[in-house]
Amino acid sequence: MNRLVYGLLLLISLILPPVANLMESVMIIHMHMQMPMLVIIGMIMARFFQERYPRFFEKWNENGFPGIVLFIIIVSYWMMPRTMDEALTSQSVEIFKFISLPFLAGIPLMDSWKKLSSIGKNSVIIFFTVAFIGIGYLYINAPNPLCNNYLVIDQIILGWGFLITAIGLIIYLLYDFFIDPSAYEEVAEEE
Amino acid sequence: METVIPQAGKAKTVFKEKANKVLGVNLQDALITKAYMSVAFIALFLGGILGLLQGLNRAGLLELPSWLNYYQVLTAHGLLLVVVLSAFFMIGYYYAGLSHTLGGLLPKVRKIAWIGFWLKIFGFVLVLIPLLLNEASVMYTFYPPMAAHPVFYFGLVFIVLGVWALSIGAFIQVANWRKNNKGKHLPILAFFATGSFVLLVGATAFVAVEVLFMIIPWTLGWTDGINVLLARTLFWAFGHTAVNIWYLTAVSVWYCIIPKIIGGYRWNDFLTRMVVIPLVIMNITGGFHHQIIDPGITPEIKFMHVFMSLAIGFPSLMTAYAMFRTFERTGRAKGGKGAFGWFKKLPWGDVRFLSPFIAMAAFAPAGAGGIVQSTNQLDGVVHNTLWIVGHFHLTLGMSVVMTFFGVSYWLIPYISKRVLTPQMNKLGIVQTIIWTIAMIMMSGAQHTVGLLGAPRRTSYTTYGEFSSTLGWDPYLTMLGIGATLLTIGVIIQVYAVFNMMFFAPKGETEFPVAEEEENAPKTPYWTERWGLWVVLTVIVVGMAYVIPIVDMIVNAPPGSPPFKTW
Amino acid sequence: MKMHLDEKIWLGLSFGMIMIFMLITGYQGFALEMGPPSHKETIDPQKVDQTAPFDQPGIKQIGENEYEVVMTLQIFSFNPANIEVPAGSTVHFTMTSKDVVHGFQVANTNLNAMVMPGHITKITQKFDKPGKYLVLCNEYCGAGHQVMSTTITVK
Amino acid sequence: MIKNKNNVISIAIVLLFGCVLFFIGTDGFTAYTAETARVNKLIEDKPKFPDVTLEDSSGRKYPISELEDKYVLITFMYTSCTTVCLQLEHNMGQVYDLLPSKYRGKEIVFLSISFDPERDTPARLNSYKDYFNSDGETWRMARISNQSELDSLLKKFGVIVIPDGNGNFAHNSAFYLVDKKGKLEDVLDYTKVDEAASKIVNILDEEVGE
Repeated sequence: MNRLVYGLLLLISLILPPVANLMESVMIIHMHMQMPMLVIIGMIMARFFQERYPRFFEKWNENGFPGIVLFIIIVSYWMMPRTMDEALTSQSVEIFKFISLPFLAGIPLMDSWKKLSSIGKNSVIIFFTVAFIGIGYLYINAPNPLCNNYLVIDQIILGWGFLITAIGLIIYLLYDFFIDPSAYEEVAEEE
Repeated sequence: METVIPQAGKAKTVFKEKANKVLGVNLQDALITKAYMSVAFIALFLGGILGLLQGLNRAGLLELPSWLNYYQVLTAHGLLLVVVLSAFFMIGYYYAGLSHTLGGLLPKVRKIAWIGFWLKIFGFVLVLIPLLLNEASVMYTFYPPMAAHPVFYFGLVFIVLGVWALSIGAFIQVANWRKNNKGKHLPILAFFATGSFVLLVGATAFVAVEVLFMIIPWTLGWTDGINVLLARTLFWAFGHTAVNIWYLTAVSVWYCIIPKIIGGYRWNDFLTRMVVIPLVIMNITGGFHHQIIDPGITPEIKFMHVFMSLAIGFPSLMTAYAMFRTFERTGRAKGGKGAFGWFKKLPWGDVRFLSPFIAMAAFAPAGAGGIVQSTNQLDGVVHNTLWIVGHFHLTLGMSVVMTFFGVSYWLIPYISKRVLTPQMNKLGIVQTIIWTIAMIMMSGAQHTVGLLGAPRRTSYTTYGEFSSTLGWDPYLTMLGIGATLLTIGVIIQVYAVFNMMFFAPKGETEFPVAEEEENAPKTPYWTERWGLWVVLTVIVVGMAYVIPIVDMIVNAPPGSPPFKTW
Repeated sequence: MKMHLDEKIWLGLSFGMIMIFMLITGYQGFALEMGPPSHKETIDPQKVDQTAPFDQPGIKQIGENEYEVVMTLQIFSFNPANIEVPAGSTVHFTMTSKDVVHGFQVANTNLNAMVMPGHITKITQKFDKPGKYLVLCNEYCGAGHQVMSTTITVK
Repeated sequence: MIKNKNNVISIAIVLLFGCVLFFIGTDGFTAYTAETARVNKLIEDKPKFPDVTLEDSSGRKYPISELEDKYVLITFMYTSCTTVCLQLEHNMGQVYDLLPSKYRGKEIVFLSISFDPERDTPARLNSYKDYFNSDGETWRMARISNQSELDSLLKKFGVIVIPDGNGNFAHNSAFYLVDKKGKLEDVLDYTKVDEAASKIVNILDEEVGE
């Protein structure tokens, strides 16, 4: 219950017009801060829904695969240049953003992640690494502005933001590939 | 007073330790630390003497001879104390710690440590040659478009290479230990060392990019102009972090060593690690506050970086609490009664405690000053005045260096298989008192006169007998007196170090790492996931720097040619 | 993980203090426009003398009690030097450097800005109290750094 | 097995949802950027040119209706622009040259509209037009001094103009072809000069031929 309340409070504080407008005024903050925060809010609230509707998650997301596909779909959708623009100009798209990212991306991610095998996890990370590199390249080198509501420089900045995130993910993948955690840790005890 | 020489009765705990601890220090590893400590304290001596020249000049008491430029002296003072003393001490200390807590250095790590040592020494020689020829009086910040002789920058490259070698050595050592000790937590001192070396690599990466890709091609004439603002930004991403690494090193002493010296237990292991992790993740982004009044950066970005800088204050405040709580517990365990009775029970006569304690106490005003400087509007008042100099003499000259001094009174005997005699302890106390008084005088004067507007990095001047600058004179004189006292402190300290290294009575000295309390709660294992912390650091740094740096590159003015203005 | 109540209070206060600092800084910086000088315009650092407005450095009255000072900084001087303004006037400084990085600081005021080659720095100050103010360079710029100064006389 | 079946079903639902989402979000996989979507919508909607008063490079003031009965090829620009607008106007000039001279001025008028009326005075527009060899008659450059009229035009034609705070604007660029009745006929890619020219020639040929 607590988690639901915290999540909703955070969600509301992000939806508040001054906060939302401020975050959306800078392209990279819109995509790399506001959107991930919305997903994280979903992840915070996930435990509540898992406890409340255990059968639902057990039945429909048994191996975690449907959930992660849903997560990928939603996040890919919001990585399109167009949706960024429309979130600014169209009220309904904006509302869809505030609903879809926490509830259709954050919650399924939290529920699926633990169910996935390490290969599954790494494939998801590889997918996003490749996607980030591609999108980053696109944003940096696009001859025309891809977004009508942002300056070209904002777009280049976002492109580099994607590339840096991709570099972070690559470091993680390399670390994961070359360093076998079982050589270093007996059992990863989660609290 | 706690006795300083470890007594036979205390050896009981030592028996339980691993073999190398019983046998004392590994001599081959000790040699590494000895080499680093010797360089560090020689640098302290030289840097201290240069500091005296400066202080006296600034006080208007001494005119430098014509062959010695004030700014040359200042550059050397900064490099010797901020780069050589701190870095060499830190590496010597951590390598001794790794050797002690991880069961001796691996042969290849030992080799790497020596390669790193000679790379750094070679680098410093390269830096020193143009400096002595007055071809590199550019300060340790070397802001372009002021350009030193290219050899100066080549030297910096070798220093960075040395740092990387040493970091890799430390990582290999830690990885090897973890492989052989599955499921165990990295010993706390090694945990601090890992964090510090991760930060060191991250920080030097920025200066490496600046020097390798911007400055060297430019001073060699391969490129016409340099992006002045970008170079500054890259420098401060390194410069501020470097200083914080020395601070993190001091913090490791406070958490791991001091409780043992006062005869208590370590602070909650989990919370300690939770101080190290955010300090690593959020540190590099703090460097931006050095550019608060620079043009070409939007107020929004500056404001974001105020937050990033102040965020580092949070783990520091956690540390302040942890330290005093540890003191209080230990004092009470020893029979201290009442609200402040425990305070009296602390071993005030032990230099190994007194010096780091004063260092910690100094961090209170030093940290408060730091918050002032990293806050947009307040920085406008003190930016580039002597206030700043006062600030880092409090943080580095007291908080960090006094902790290091305190360490030297057990680390040097430990690596030399000698003991700290009561006489030496007394000398150390005297040194600590002199240093404290001198630093308070000097940095107090610097803070005050900085508020009155006296600029930093300026030789003695009255700006044509300008009336208000004459009001600065009493403070500048006080600064000069402080500098003189400090030189006495330096001489005592350097004497103490080399005496303990070569002449003190033979014997065994322990490496005092405190234990956890017996019923201490278990630390979650995820704190060990260094891969994750590194990735988080990369992403946080990336997000903080991507906006301004892309802006600086895309909207850059035509580049500036090199200038030699001295 | 267990925390003592007093530790929680301490950390709460610490966090609150940082937040209050942020709020005050943000309010002063954005609402009261007291933020640090952050002008974004750039200039070719090698063509300062040919580029307006720096081709004609000097002081110009732009309104009642309002002045604009266009200033170049170079080793080791300010141009124009020895500025005079009447008391109560607001002065807008527009500055750039012709060589290395300089500082522009006026003792006993809050005027303090970095002046960098390639960038244009703008900063504004109201001078109420008559007197002679010391202008000095506070960023090390070379052998004559200590003599780089001038004055602003408020009459 | 039953559980597995559920998984398959839920994956199918999720994928279906994804397809629908992307289908709607990209107007049936045609528009991945808001700019394409905007252009597609404009071509479909064919909005009518609103009533505005132009002030051209020779200082003449007239309502847009003066250009009725002619096709008008329009660009939106500002003269302080150092990037896209130069290219845009240069390409406009190329289209101008590619058209048969018999159409110019009679069947079609070229019009460059500035959305920076404050700085783009008639005098400034006059000197700007000379860079591109515009004659000021068959290819006019004009500003719309009335801000609310300008805003309504920009809004109607979906032109987005964002000032960057340093005297420059970020804006989208295209050729807008308005027909004789003042309705938007087509939006052409300004980077493809030949394509735009042949399209216009076709339209005009058809018009005249009949």
